[in-house]
Amino acid sequence: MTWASLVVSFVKVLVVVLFLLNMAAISVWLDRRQSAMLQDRVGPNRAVVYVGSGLVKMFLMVPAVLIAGALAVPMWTSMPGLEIARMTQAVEFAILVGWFSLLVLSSNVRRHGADNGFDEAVASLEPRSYFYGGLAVHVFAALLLQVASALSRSAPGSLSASGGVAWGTGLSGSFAAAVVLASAFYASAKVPDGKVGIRLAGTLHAVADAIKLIWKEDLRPKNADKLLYAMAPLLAMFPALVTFAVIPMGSTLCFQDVDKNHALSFVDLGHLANFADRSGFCAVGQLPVSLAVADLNVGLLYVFAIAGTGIIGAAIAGWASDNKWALLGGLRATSQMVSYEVAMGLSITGLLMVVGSVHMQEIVNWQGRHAWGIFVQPVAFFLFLAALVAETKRVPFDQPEGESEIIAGYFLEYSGMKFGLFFLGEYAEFVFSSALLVTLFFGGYHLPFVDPDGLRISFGATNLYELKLSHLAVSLLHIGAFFGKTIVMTWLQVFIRWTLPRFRYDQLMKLGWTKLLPAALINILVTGVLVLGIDGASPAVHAGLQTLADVTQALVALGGVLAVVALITGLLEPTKHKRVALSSSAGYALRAGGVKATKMGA
Amino acid sequence: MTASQTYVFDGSEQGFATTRFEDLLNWAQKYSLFQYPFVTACCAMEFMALASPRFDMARFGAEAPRFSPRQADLLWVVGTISQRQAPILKTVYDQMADPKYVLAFGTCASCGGFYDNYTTLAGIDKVIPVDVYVPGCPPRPESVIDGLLLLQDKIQRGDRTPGIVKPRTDPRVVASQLATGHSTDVAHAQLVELRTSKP
Amino acid sequence: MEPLDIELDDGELELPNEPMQVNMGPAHPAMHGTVRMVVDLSGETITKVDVQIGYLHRGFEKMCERGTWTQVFPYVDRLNYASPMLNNVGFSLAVEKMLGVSVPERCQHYRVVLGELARICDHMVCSGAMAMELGAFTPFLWFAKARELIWDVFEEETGARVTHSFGRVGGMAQEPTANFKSMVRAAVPAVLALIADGEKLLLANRIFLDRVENVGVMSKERAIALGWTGVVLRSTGVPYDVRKVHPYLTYDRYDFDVPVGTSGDNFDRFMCRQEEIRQSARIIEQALEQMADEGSVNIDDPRIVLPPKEDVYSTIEGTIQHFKIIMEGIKVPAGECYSYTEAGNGELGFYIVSDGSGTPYRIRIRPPCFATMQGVEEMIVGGMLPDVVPTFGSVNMIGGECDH
Amino acid sequence: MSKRVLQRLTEVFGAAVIETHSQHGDDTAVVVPSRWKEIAAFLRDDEKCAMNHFIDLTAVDYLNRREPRFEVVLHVRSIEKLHRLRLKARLGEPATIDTLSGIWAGADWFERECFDMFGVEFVGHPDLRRILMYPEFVGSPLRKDYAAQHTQPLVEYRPEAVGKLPPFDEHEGMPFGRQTHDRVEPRVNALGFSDE
Repeated sequence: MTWASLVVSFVKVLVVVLFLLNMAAISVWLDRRQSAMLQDRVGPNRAVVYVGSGLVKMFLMVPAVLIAGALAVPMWTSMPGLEIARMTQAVEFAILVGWFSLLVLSSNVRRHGADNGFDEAVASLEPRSYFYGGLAVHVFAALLLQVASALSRSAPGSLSASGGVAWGTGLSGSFAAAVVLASAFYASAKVPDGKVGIRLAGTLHAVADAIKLIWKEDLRPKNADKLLYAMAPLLAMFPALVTFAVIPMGSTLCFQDVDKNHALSFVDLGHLANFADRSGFCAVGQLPVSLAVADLNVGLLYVFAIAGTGIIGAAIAGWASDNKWALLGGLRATSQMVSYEVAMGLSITGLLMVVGSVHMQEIVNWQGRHAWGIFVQPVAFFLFLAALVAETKRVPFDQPEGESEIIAGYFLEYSGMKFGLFFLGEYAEFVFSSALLVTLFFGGYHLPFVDPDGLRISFGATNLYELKLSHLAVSLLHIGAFFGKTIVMTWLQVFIRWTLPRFRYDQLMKLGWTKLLPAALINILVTGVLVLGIDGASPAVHAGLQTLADVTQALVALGGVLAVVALITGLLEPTKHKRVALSSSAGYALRAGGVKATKMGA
Repeated sequence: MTASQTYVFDGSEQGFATTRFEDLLNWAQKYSLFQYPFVTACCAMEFMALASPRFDMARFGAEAPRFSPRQADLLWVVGTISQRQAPILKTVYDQMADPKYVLAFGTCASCGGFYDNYTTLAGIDKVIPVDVYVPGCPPRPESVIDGLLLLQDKIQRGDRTPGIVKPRTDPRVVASQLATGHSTDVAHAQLVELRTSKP
Repeated sequence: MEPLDIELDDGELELPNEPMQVNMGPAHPAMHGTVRMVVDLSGETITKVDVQIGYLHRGFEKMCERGTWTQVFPYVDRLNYASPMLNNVGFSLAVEKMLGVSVPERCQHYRVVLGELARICDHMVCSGAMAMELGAFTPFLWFAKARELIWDVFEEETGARVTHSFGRVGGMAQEPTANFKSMVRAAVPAVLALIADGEKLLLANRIFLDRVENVGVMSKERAIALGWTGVVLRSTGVPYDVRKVHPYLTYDRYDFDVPVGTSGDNFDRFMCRQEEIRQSARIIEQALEQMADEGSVNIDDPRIVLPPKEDVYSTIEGTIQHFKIIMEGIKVPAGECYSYTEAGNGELGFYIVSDGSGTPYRIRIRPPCFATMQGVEEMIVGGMLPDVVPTFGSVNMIGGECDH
Repeated sequence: MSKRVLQRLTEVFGAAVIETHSQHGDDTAVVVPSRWKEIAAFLRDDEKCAMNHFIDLTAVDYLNRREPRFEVVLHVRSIEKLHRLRLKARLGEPATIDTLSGIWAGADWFERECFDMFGVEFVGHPDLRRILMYPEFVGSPLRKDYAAQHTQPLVEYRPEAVGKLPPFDEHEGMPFGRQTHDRVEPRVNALGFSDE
């Protein structure tokens, strides 16, 4: 254990905790405002912090300068073996930055009005046109670069010798940097002088919640058990934070052993491998750094072991509060979580049989090589999802705290930050459960066709397209993919919460023991038979299965791209408000130009 | 303690750090008002409207309901409180953790309204202190939002004296009435002017 | 679930086996703030319950004896505050029955339309609140949104969103506004569309169906003996709707159906409400069709109806007439009568005793909820604690009405 | 409404039916209190009456206007035959009458309410408690001799809450709602004339 690896571990812990807490805060906000977000709204969020315009400008400029530096400078260095690929990346990235900046500017100007001629010129085109135009340029550039790479393959060295590639890479990087800088500068120029109100779409309310809860009076019922009453919130918070440790947030980073001491040192940290091996393992002599806080080979078992202790917090809280409703809540929590723990463990067994490991990194890698867990084990996914929602005590399984039945359940008597810990712990658990779902069933940090050494669109043995990517680029993509998927899963769970009614207590138990459990067992049986059959089958079957797996990857990729396109075009849809002013007050407000446009139609 | 006093540095018993800290605390409190809806009567209909999309209480940070008084900051007393209900209201209030605020929603909660008889409590201020009174039977959501803003303002200033939502008249309406020259309207406008101006 | 009985020898450690008694309400989120249930639990099963009402007793009947007949209207508004217009119409009809007058046909249609709009609101609030208490939040928000559309119409017509006090003896407080018909015709389809959306979320949902089906069952005979009326009675299979059986206003001229349930459980009550909303929309359509665009909505009787404002200011007769009605009240002949209409929750009856003066001697309201609430005890004993929520939600207990 | 029920009642019970009338189309029979329960049971069970649907039970206080003072009023209807009947019994003080809760289950709460509001005692009622008012309440609020504003608070009022509170100016709020009335005041109308 060197100092460098200690520092790396510390950074990882920090990232995990910050991510959990931030996401917890954001999902509190999501949860509280999902209803409102799906509906039409009037007026801005009230929570506001006034900041001097100088500070705002600094916040805009400093990251922009850093990003620009990180984009521009390394692009001028050469990386042997990657020239064409790097140029492709750089060009495509520059195009992305270009159209995206124009799009944001255009939609912003269209909403808030133009300040100058440049604004008007940009806003004369619809935001969607920039999007479609950008896509077209992407494809065009890709084709062009494909031709270039074909040329360079036919006459090796001609392009690199002329310096064209190096210039192309560097210039594209510089262009992207320049656009980022210019955008930041333009934005900061638009910041009005004096105090600027920062609202951050209402997320400040979550911040206010936290600050308020810390300084709120802490009450303890007279007959409560002093020790247990105080311990319970910590016990409830603990598992959610700790279990995240084994979730890999990205592929293993490979550092070059510069000083040849076979241990990670600070010098080595500056030298990330240029590109990684296709297998995902670091080459001999390189130093691997796993992107999980603790890369345990019993990963999943650890998760189950620790997550099981979450029951204790709820049960103790319910018992120690000296309140009948709390006791009911504690009892419900205990029985529910114990029951669903079984179904949860069994539902995942099928996947483990297929993958053949409980090591999280291995599970993710297997999905990357073959197909995502949801395609391999669809039944297990739904069983696991149900069990997981039950474990995190959320709607439709929120009996332990069902508001209309037992008021607030096991944490009924808690106030102040103790209640805050339950609150936060629940949301942290919620984020963790999303991360676990992503890891087990949605390929973890993997993106379809992104191998550790680059982009490769292939079906079975036929390669359609190949593009080498640097190790850093792949790693960034992976980390981004992991967090992105986790956020999407969190959002989906919030949707579930707002849509479904809750079960009755006995129905819940029946579901757990008579539906989920047998289904999980049958799933194990069927999986076992299939795994045995496939293991003994001919290579042709294996090749066929691999192709099938690649088809699922293609489907995912296609679906993902379509979803992103639909999302962006949906967001950029010009708002059309059909308004029927029925009442005189609405009509009056309309004439006075009073209310902000709402879709509500009245 | 008012806003103007809080920035005095020399000779003040409040240091700069405490003042800023209290500002921060007040800021957090006013934008995170977990509500305990003590909903009994007709005003519940408007309370629903207030919480639902058109009037959207969420953007004030005051929408999260906590049905355990321990976890709530703002007690909404919505509707008539009968003598039979009064002890329960008082218990709920006593169970709340500090800092706690009370908003009397509607005339019945504020002063009993036209239910002036053997069974009703003539205003919840007879049993618990009230921070903001919102008159109306039931009040329109807009005036409740006014009350909420008033409460937030008072929290920021650290002012715990009771406040009341004054009737509002749209200045444009008053201007048009003045232009048409109805004398009663002018008198009304003057009255409004009197009531809304600060002493 | 049966209580846990363990055979124990003397001196062994014994678990306490008395039932746990918990106190639901009145400050319980599912109890609408006005009902207290003292519940004995064995596990989660309810073995005994004592339903206590009266937390919103506001002395309606006593207050009515203090003013003129017209001054009763604001109090009537606040009985069933989910549908104040129906109460207004009901009380107007009661006093008119005593006076032996009937309002012009235009007013009758007008009352029907406003009343049916109020009924839609009432049913939406009930269904939405029931779904919300079960945890499904979105339908509630959609229903609340739909309700706003109707309230806009009410606001335009009456000037108030909730408590209109719009009914008058012998007519209504105001003429319909010029674009009354077009407003209603614009609002109702939008409301129905929103309701269909909300229903889709619930009725295609196994969890919701499991929670409401065969829960809170009430038999036909028992419901009749308990004096149930309205949706709760119809859900048990008795097609008793005052609008059909004893038509008042112009209900005999409309073509509409009375939805009835089969088993009297929560699901039937929910479905009856939803179906009645559609029937109300049908009635509104026909009433708008038949309603004349011109004509007075008030009867032509100076002893009952206030004179127009111009007359009050310009003629001595008008002034005196206005003064008499305002100061002394409408003189209702001595006697007694019982008038009943179909309100949001069932038969809303007013038993009126007049001594011939301008002030009611006694006004007795027969609140439909009050009778319904008696049956709640039977419906929830033997069920589980969570079943209290949909059962209580589906009977649509409105405190102002139930507690007088 | 059906007059046949009235006819049948008078046929069967004769002198027990003191008077009948059909004001405003409502058929009413006043019966002697001692046979109240018997007549009610007959109404429910007789095939020609079949009044199985309980509607309403209440009382009216005719203080200083009529003797005996109370009138208990019952409304019932028939689900099958669609007719209604109002049954009344006159009671002096102390007002006691047989319970009908064994005949129509619905009468249970209505009788409790009547007991609560008028102090009419229903003999044989299984659970005769106050229903709308709290057990600590003394008196019967709907009797004409109970002052409307006479409150009986359960909790002590805050010491500072006597008069008007700070946000209300002299002319604001509802002054009448902010007083506790210890004595009965004659109602004075807007012109200053007393009602009595």
